[in-house]
Amino acid sequence: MIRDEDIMMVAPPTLTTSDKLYLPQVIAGMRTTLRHMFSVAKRAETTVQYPEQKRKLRVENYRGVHRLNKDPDGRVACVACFMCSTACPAHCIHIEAGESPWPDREKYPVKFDIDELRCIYCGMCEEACPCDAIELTPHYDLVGKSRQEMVFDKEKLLRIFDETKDVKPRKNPPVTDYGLTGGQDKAVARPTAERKV
Amino acid sequence: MPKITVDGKQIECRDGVPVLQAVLEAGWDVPHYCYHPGLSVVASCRLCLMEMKMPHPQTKEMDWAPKLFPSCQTPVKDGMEVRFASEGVASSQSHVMEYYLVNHPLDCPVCDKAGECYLQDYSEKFGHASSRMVEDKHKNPKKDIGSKTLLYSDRCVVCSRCVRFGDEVAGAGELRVINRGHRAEIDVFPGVPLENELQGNVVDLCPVGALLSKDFLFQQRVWNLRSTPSVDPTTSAGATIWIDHNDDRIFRVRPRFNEKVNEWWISDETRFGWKYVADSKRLNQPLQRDNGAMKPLRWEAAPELLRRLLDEAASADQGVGVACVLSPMLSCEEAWLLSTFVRSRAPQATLVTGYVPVSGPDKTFPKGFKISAEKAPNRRGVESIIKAMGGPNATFEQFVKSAGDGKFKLAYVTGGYPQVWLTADQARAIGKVQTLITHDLFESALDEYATIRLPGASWAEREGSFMNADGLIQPFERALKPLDGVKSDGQFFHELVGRPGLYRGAKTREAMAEKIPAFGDIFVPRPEPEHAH
Amino acid sequence: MTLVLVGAVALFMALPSGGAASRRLPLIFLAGASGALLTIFFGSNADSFKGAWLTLLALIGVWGAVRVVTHSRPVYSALFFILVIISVVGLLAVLDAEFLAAAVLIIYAGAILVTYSFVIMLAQRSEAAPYDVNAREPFLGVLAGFVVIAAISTRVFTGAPPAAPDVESAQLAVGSVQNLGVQLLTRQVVAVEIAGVLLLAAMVGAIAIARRPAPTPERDRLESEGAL
Amino acid sequence: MELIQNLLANQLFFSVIMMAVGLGVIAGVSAPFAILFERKLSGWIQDRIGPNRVGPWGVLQPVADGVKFLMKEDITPAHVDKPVFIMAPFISMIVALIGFAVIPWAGEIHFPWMDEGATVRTQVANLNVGVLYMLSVASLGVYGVVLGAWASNNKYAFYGGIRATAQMISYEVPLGLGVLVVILIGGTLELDKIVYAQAQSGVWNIFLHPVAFVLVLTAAFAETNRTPFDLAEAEQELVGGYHTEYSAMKFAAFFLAEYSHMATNSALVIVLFLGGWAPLPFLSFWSPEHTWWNVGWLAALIKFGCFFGKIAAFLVFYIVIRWTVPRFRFDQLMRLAWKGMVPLAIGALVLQVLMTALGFIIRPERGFAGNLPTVLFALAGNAVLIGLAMFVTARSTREVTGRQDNLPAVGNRNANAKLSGIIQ
Repeated sequence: MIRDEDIMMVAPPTLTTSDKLYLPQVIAGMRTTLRHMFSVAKRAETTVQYPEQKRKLRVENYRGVHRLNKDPDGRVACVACFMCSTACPAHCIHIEAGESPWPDREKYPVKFDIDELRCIYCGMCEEACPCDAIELTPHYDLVGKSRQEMVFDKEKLLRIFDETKDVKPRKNPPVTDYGLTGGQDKAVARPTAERKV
Repeated sequence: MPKITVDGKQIECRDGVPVLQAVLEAGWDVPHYCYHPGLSVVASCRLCLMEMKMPHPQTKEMDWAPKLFPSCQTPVKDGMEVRFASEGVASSQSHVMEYYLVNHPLDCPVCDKAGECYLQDYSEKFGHASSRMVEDKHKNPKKDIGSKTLLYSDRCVVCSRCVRFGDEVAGAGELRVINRGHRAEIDVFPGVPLENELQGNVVDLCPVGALLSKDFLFQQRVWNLRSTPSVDPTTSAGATIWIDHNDDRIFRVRPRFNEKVNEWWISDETRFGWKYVADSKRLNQPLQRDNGAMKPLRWEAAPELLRRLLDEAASADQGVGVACVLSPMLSCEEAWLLSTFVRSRAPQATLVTGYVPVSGPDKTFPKGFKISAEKAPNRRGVESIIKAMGGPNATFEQFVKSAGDGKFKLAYVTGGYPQVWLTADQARAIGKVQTLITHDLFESALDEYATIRLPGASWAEREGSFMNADGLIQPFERALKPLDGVKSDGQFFHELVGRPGLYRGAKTREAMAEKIPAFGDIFVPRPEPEHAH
Repeated sequence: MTLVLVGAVALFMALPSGGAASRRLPLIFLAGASGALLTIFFGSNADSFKGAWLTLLALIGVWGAVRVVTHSRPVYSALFFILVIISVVGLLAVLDAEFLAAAVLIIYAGAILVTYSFVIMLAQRSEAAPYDVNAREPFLGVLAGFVVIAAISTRVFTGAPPAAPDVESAQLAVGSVQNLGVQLLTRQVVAVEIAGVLLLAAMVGAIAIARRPAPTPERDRLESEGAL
Repeated sequence: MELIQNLLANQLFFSVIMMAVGLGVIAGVSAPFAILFERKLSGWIQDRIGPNRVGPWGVLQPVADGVKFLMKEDITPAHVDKPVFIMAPFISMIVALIGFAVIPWAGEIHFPWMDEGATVRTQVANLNVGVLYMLSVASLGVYGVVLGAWASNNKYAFYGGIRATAQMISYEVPLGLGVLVVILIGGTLELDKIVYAQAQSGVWNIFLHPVAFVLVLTAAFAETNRTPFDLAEAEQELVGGYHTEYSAMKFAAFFLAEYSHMATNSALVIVLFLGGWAPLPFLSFWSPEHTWWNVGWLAALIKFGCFFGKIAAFLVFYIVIRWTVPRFRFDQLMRLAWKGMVPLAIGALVLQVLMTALGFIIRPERGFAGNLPTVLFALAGNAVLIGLAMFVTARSTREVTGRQDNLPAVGNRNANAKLSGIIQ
């Protein structure tokens, strides 16, 4: 909702006579156009012969293929909170949660699929993730021979982490302290067990 | 009706309710954990505190008292004046919220309550953005307290709702608060797990994520669920429920407040009785007997075929040899449409009340909650329709007997029960009917004899209304798309009758009410106040 | 005469009306009649090459004209009108009246009909409206049109041939454009001037009508206060 | 051999050959290569390299494009008006191509085996109303666009069609007036006579009427639907305008039509203002005599080369303009035509009428020097015209912005009161 006080009416620039006659400005514009047309050096500088050469990317914030990060023990860092699939505007993340096999956390993704063809690479999943488990990598040249192939499952996403962790290390330590300062303990007290009252 | 003034606004309230309830009903959002209208009041959570005007001890003039009072424990009195919109109340709320979060693990990402958690909601609305707690959090263990419920003690706010529910409503009292102060936690006695027929309700009652259902655990985040108002299909009590579903899958069933039937509760039978909807053994293909073998039949061709068969059977004798078994699993609308169809072609057809499963006696709990023994939702509805239609009718036993005697040339038998409902003998007797049309959810002993077998839809895939054992007609809505290959019963009967357009429960009910006025009077429970829980 | 009559009856039958069951047959009759008429007309008085062109173009033109009035979709009617224009232009070109041909093409096809089809397309997006499906006054319309055709063709076939061109204009016939210009500015100068004045008046009038300032709140206020 | 010679000597057959070769060259070769050229130049202008994958320097790119167009699925959407939908691109194409019929490519040719004094014209048809023919063909160009737009049954396409109609009708007026100026200079409607006059005197019409030249050039841009006048396709707001629903060969037909149209219109402007095939201005390149330069076939090749070179230069100009001038807004487009170009064109016309009346007439046989007073007078007249235009624009106090009159005053941060008044 735009607030009224945020609306500002901007005055159009006043036109000079040459502006009004239009043609002088066209000629001035053509000079720029022609200058670019004949500047061979600039052309070579701005263009990359793609398959032979590759562009240098800013790996920190380039938004390419996703990966699922692993924690220091090599386990998937995701806790299946569904925040990414909730935030995803393209509805391309499909998660099935389950009880985790590890003692230091409750929940983990049994299935984690991203449809890379449906994805719009907006990075919202990365923003939404509370434990920095999903990240976008600088990998951009992904191809596949079928649609099915482009639906990346958990294994493939973890593999991408292995492939890209040298280029882009897992940036942040886990925000939630699972396993570090002791969150939920997996051990469940049975009703029949002896317990100190 | 007493009138009270809240934040300078005068509201009318019901007699004898606490101020908190009156204010919630008037639309205010007052935070509360321990107060629940169906349970006794303990005033232990200290969140609903309010300011109240009372006579000054010295001057005897009405003035704001310096102390805060729990609004859940103060009954309304005509003319009283209270306020929530004051600095004192707000500061009290935010400090109490801070206390609640001192030991809370803040594991919302993995907590199933996230999204409908009142700890989240209240700290967002009434609490602080940050915590001043620097010490290590005190951590209570996670406990497996029963076959269906898990207790995450560290998330607990010790509101004792579950304890009071066990004592007062379920009458079992397995849960207790043990220890004191910040060590207080909920627990069960050693060797006595939480196992009663209403135990699922403690999960709904819990305002935070401490008590969780094992059945729903990790299945779905609650914000992805859509809730459809429905009516319990497992018993004749007619408890009103919400069906929580997503992507045409039911994930859980919750009670829907109903002042006349089930109040805030449902039994576990209702709560977990939906599983058959997702059963892989459900029928999903109409079949027609062709030279002894069953061949697929197209839904589009079915109405014409049925009409022809019915006309053939009824041509000679006005349809004396035709019977139609109206299952108590059908909604009133569906039963009416089907009987209208049969009677329109065979005026002397016999209408039969379908088999009514009964198990044990009715059970009544301390505060009056009932589990009825009759395990079908709409026996009374079907019976009253048959009565209103007039003409020949029969009970299921009579029908089986006369069918065994070879009285019927054609019978339309509807089932729709989640469990096996026919004995082999009964099936053999019914099998004597020359043209047998069955309409059921699962395979049954009748399949062997059926001429046409139609797959039915479960109640979550249909819409209509059920008349409960007390004669209350309660509508329910469609939650899911029918299984692939299945047509919802109402839609099919709608097409049989030859009505135009799509089947809609409400529309059909209107048409039915013109013929049978009793069905014009439906009951829809009043909604709970927006901010109550 | 007979041919004209046959044509008239056929056109009447071909006009779209409520229960137009078969419109094929009348169209064939119509084509036959007009074809015969035109063959007689052009076949008699020109060398064969030109005559063939004239006949062909005229046939296309007549067919297009019939479809203009018989087609039930206005956009197609407009398209057939364009076809008529183009075939008329072809006729003119074959008859060495190039200037006239070009002018007709520019003015009719290039400007007027574009606007026509534009308006039709804009006004009517859906299927044919009832007033397009049925001819309004089929009988009267056909009668009027064919009386004129009959009169013209009778005159052409039986009347005296036009007077031989006088010497003055024969001298001027060096190029059709020049000839036309001289004719316009000498013999027809009054007509040209009147037409010019009329068009100017029409244009001024159109501008006067179109120039109504856009409503603004400010203007509305002033108007309501009677200040304007 | 004899037969070929005879065929070449006959004007009719020579025209047919011209037509076949011309069509083949223009539709089959020039237009695709113009597209390659455009892509390459566009790349350069944007500091890119352009197509370079197919063949050396990307020269086989048009072939690849052509194959792609042929192989693509030709979709005819279900909701379109089929006959018109299929017809429209080809109307566009035909109209763009038939304009070439009257272009005088290289004067006359006398083949050695011909009779003394006999020549063939390097022109498919020598109409004595050649200029009008070009105009009328140009006026038909709008049909392809409008019919395609209407038949597509798509709102974006339809908007494109609406815009195209209004635009083409509007810009025909200054085009016609500008052409009229040239007609008055030479007193003829025949294109080859206009070229001969310019070649003989060395006074290209651009030196007489630069203003009219600019106007005709601008109108030609508008007639071809090129930027800045490509409102009919405007991909940003209209997706693709009139060809939104077209694919494969039908789209290619529209595409080729656009490029053929560009070539036709450049040819027209060159004939009218830039001396046609004449290699250089100021010098006399033609006389009625029968010399090798005037009628020889080798000279004809050179002349043809000159003409084609000029067309190529024009195409470059088209491309440069495309990346220089942004697309007009519709009201600007209309204002430019009716308030800018039409008055200026009338001014140029009046100037030429004055010149004719005062006896400042070009006499081609006198050469450039002999016609200098006329040229100077015309240039002075044009200067006066430009001065007048500048005076008028400088004097006009009203801002030419197209800002809606009913918006609140500028610089007003609290425009809410007034805005809400408008919204109501």
